[in-house]
Amino acid sequence: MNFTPQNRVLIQGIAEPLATVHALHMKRYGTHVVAGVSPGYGGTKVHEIPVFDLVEMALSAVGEIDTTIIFTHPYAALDAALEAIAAGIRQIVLITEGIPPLDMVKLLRKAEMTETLVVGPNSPGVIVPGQLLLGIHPVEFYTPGSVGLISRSGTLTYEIARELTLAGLGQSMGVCIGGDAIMGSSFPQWLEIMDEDEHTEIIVLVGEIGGDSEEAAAHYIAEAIDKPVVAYVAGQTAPKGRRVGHAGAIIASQISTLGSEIGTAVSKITAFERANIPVANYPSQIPTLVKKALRLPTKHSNV
Amino acid sequence: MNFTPQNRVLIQGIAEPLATVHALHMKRYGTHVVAGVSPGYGGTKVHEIPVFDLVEMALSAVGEIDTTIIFTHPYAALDAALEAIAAGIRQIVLITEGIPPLDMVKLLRKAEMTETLVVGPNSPGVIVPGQLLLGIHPVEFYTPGSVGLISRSGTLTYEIARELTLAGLGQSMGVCIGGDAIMGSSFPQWLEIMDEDEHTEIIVLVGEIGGDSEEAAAHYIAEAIDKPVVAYVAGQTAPKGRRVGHAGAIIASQISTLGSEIGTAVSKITAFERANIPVANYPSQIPTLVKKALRLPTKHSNV
Amino acid sequence: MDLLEYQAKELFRAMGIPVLPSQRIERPKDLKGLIIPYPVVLKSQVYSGERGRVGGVRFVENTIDAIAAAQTIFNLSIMGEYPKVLLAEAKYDADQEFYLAITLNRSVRRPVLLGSQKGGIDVEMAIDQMQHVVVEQEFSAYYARRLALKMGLEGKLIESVSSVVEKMYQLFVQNDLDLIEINPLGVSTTGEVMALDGKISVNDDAWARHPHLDALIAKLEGSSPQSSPMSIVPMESDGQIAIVCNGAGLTMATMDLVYQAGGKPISFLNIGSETRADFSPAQLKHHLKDGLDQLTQNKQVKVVLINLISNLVPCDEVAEIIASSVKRHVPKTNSLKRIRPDTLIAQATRSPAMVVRLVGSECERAQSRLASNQISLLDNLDEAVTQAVSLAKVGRG
Amino acid sequence: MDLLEYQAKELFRAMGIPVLPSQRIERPKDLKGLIIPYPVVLKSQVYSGERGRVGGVRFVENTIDAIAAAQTIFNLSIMGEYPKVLLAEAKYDADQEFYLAITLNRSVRRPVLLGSQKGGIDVEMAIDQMQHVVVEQEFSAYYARRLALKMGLEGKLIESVSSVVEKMYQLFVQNDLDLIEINPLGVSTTGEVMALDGKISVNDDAWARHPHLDALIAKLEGSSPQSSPMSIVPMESDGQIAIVCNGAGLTMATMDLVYQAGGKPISFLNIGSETRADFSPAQLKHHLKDGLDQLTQNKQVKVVLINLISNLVPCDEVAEIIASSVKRHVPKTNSLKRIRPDTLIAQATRSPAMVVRLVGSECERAQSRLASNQISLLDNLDEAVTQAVSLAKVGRG
Repeated sequence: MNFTPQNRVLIQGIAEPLATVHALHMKRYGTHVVAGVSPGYGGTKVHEIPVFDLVEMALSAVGEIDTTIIFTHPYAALDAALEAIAAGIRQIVLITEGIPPLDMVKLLRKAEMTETLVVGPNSPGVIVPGQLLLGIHPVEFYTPGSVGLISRSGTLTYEIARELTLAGLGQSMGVCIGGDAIMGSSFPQWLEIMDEDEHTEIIVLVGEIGGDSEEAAAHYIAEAIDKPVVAYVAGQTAPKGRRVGHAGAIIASQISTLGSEIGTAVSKITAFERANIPVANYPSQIPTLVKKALRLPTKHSNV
Repeated sequence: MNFTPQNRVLIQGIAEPLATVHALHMKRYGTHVVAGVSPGYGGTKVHEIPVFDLVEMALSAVGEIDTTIIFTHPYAALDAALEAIAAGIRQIVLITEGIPPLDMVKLLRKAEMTETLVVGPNSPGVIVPGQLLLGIHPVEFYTPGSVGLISRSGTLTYEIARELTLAGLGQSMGVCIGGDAIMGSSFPQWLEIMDEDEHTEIIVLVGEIGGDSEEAAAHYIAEAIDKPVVAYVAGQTAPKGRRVGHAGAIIASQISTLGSEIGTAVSKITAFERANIPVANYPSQIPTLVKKALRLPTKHSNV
Repeated sequence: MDLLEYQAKELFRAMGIPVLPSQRIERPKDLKGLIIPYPVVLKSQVYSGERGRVGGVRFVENTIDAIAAAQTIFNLSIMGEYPKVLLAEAKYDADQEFYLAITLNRSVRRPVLLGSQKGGIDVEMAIDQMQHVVVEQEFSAYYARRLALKMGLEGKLIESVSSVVEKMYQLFVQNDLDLIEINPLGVSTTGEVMALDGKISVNDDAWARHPHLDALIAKLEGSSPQSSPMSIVPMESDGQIAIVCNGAGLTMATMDLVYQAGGKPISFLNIGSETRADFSPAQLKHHLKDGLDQLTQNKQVKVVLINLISNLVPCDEVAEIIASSVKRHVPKTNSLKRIRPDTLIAQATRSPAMVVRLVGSECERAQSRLASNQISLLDNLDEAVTQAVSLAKVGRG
Repeated sequence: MDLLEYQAKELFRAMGIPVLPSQRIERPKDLKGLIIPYPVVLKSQVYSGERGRVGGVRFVENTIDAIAAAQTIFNLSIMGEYPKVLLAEAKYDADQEFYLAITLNRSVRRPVLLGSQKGGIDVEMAIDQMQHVVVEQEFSAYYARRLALKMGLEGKLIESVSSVVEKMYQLFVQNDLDLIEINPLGVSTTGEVMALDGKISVNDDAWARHPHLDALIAKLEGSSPQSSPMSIVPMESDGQIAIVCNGAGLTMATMDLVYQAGGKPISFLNIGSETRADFSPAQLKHHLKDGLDQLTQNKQVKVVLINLISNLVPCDEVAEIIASSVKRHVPKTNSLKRIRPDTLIAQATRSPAMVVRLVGSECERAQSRLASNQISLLDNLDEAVTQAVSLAKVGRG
């Protein structure tokens, strides 16, 4: 895995309006966006970034590529990702929301076999504040520092990054694993990355209802993570069985006849508490808990 | 690869009448047939061989398995082979004829990834005379010796083994790679195996019309094989565009508008001759050419 | 999106999963033209389960009884839903009833096959004995046989049940299903199997790439209880605060905060995140405008709490939309005509209060734009929530 | 098994590959009910190619001309084949004509995508510029785009052509095709694409698992030039020796030997190898019996050369079948009635001579069984061939 400013980045679907805007944002942040791919647009340029018809053509023209950021239509995302893997790219960020889950299953079988990291789908990607933007995080909420931030949700990640920044707590890295039901990278994967990252002193894990990622993360933290972790779970009061927006953030057993309490906020918070991980009740409490865990002076003791 | 008498063998589709007969033949030849699989027949026995419903159940009951011989219906063969691969078996002999070619493509993608040897389809398998029978070769035509025999056709292999045996030339190994259009193992693979096999002194390669396996083999022999090779090509007078029996033995460009001379006997014989490989005109000439290549006294000089 | 039983069975039949002869009944008199011989089972075609327990399934022996039963079922609400159609099906004598299903397991990120020998209505038994097979690599029939064996089946039932599971899997992948369930799978004394009831749920995100499914449900268009991702979702019927956010996580965090501060949300609207491929600033603005128009017309809404973290759309443009919406809905004489009389009596004609929390670019301009409409802009979420809750309490009087 | 153009186009249409409006014409007067507006193209529906060059494709402007042209085409034999049906299709003005195909490459053991910008009748040009893309791993759309780019396409044509290739690939795998070809793919000046002619060949071994294809060809049942694998295959019309073997390689080696010895095979019969899943000794014997019955009734056959290497069936049982066959076909007075009069005049009524080479178990018993019918059994193949050829020469007098 490579999250240094040397990361050479491709943007697939660069001719999509959204991708074109974010290509510029990434470039301005200093990310090495070396090429774009959009079939039919080969030979054109987007913000001075050369565009190719195929990933393999981009590779042979610009040389090695570490990461691709995929902005295509959700039904074209599987193909784009497989094309990138076939061309030898081993870091993929899927911005696109609404990729059919069975496409993700196909992609993940391939990704696991080729040891490819897939971030997303339905994710703003990864940011290393001050160094690298692999996605669409709004950079103004982030500042360099030592808090690693892992989340499932886009705007909520920005909210918490902003709270941290306002509290004087910069971030070593911010990643959103995505809001869909079937995700590429998992909480444990990122916990491990940040546990090994020398710039990270503490990890903030932002969960939400649905699935059992938080329960798995709590278990993994207790077993394998040395650095302190602070957790938060959104959706304690979300109506059951209704989709709030994320395909993944829904409490409802998929099998009509199999009731189950996995997926509720209570189950997740209990799992964190059992693993002795402090859980914030609301976003603005996170900086306080982070400072407490790092034995920094908190607002209250400051006043 | 393991072609020793220690080979532990599974028979898939053992409840099929044909498989039941050959299971007994293999056992009588000394092959360690340790289990059979036929869904619905779990718990029964076939010639004292325990039968299971699933490959994984056979494995957990009898321990390690080196080779599976598949006798199922052609439409069930892909699944049987994938089941064997998933269970960790890395040598597969497909006796079954008429497996749809696209099933073979799927199987071979998986086999290549897992480094699994697939012999066949439409093949009588492998025989190591006096030691091991992995398939349905009639053992009475074979005798131990130093000629390695590679072919695409069942009964023609027996014919030539018989000619060799009658001429006093025993065989180190006999294999038929199969008569269908899409085959698992190839001539070059077996040429390499026999080139490395210490019991083999000379290789007899029996080709036939259709495809370009013989051309590829001729090229490979010239490049990589140290032991002497004698070739024969059946079908010099076969009517064009008609199927003689083997799906693979047909001279007809599959694309109507792309005429091509690849696949004819002339093309194949020319390829062998260019590689300085002696080519027999008819089966009974093979022992003569083998003796000549080994500088053994031939029948003529004997008389 | 769920399919009704008879729609699921049409897919079963086309795939070769054995189903009984059946006929769709749109009105009781259709039963006069019944081709299936009696006895027949009449089943209410509703989305909710539990219909068996509440009288939505009836056995009938002749046309007179059938018509009477059909009338009863058409008039029977099941979890608030009346059937538009019944299914008349031949009766089947099952010796055993199995449970079979395929769904996606999020944790292992793979489809999983589920099966139990104890199917039918006694779900607790099914769960206790439920067997799971994860489809780790590409599916092949041996996964289905593995399930049949884990279920404890023997002999010919291994093949007959696994062959049904194979076909269920084909339907599952060909149609991008979230769930396919056969419960019960009837097993006769001779070992013949029959899908007696079926449930299919199609993945919402994949629906658009399966046009043949549109044809399948066309006759009952609009009858599925599916909500568009961009619609207002009701919460508490006696709530006062409508929440407008962008992004699911932020929406949930905001509603949690409202409850924590003692407020009660009446509904929420997630105007969507910026990860949609068809996202555009224009679209986001359009969703916001539409949502505000709807919310301000609902006179039960006391406070609209807007919490947006804008990335691509500058805050002043968002503020402009909010300001125009407020302006449009300041009650005018002629606008009263559009309000229903009872609402008019029960509620004052005032618009809901607006609490706006916006962060992103051009916040100062946004602030001044809103100030001209007497709306204050906050950048602190906790404060915005506190304000919204206290405004709702004030308005309650 | 090949499909006719109109059958291929039905599959194209169902898959969403653009095809022109068309109608099947079973007799010239069907053209009176033509719905497609003139001008129209009438195409002979035959299996062999080359129909365009020999007058099997005609443009017509009105009903009178159309009926006349249809009569001509129905009476036009193309490579010995008369059409049972014509296809009437709208006329299309193509600006360019591309070639697209998918087939299996035996050497790389993968499907391969083929394409050229020079399609249409000028096949030489297509071949010169043919581009190949091997589908190494599981197919995904990027393989199709790779082909489009290798073909030298640019801009929107990349997507429109690769989208056709994608759909061709789906048909290819869903129906187990040996070949799917669109030639030409018409491209209009506006970049719109249209499959103007199509060819589909279904793999013989896989045919049985695609029952919907049976329905597609049902109307023209029996019209495809496919031979069952177990049937007698004609070789030289003036040959004298019929060859009966088991296994393809042995059959080919035997016919080579016959030619080398100066003989001329009239036909061959491969009674099948023992690798067929449905193989049984009983079936092998049945094939042998049937084959011998047919061959001995053909009075052009002078010699039947039987060369069998038997594995599971003991030689004495094979000998028994041969002996009974010979016995049955020794000419009897009443059997003459079944012989056509012309054959009766041209040929003597004697049965063909039998040369039997058998190896396997129980050879001695076989020898004695045959000896009682004055047939000698050989175990040396070369000798058997020599004997068959000399018997054929004797018989020629």
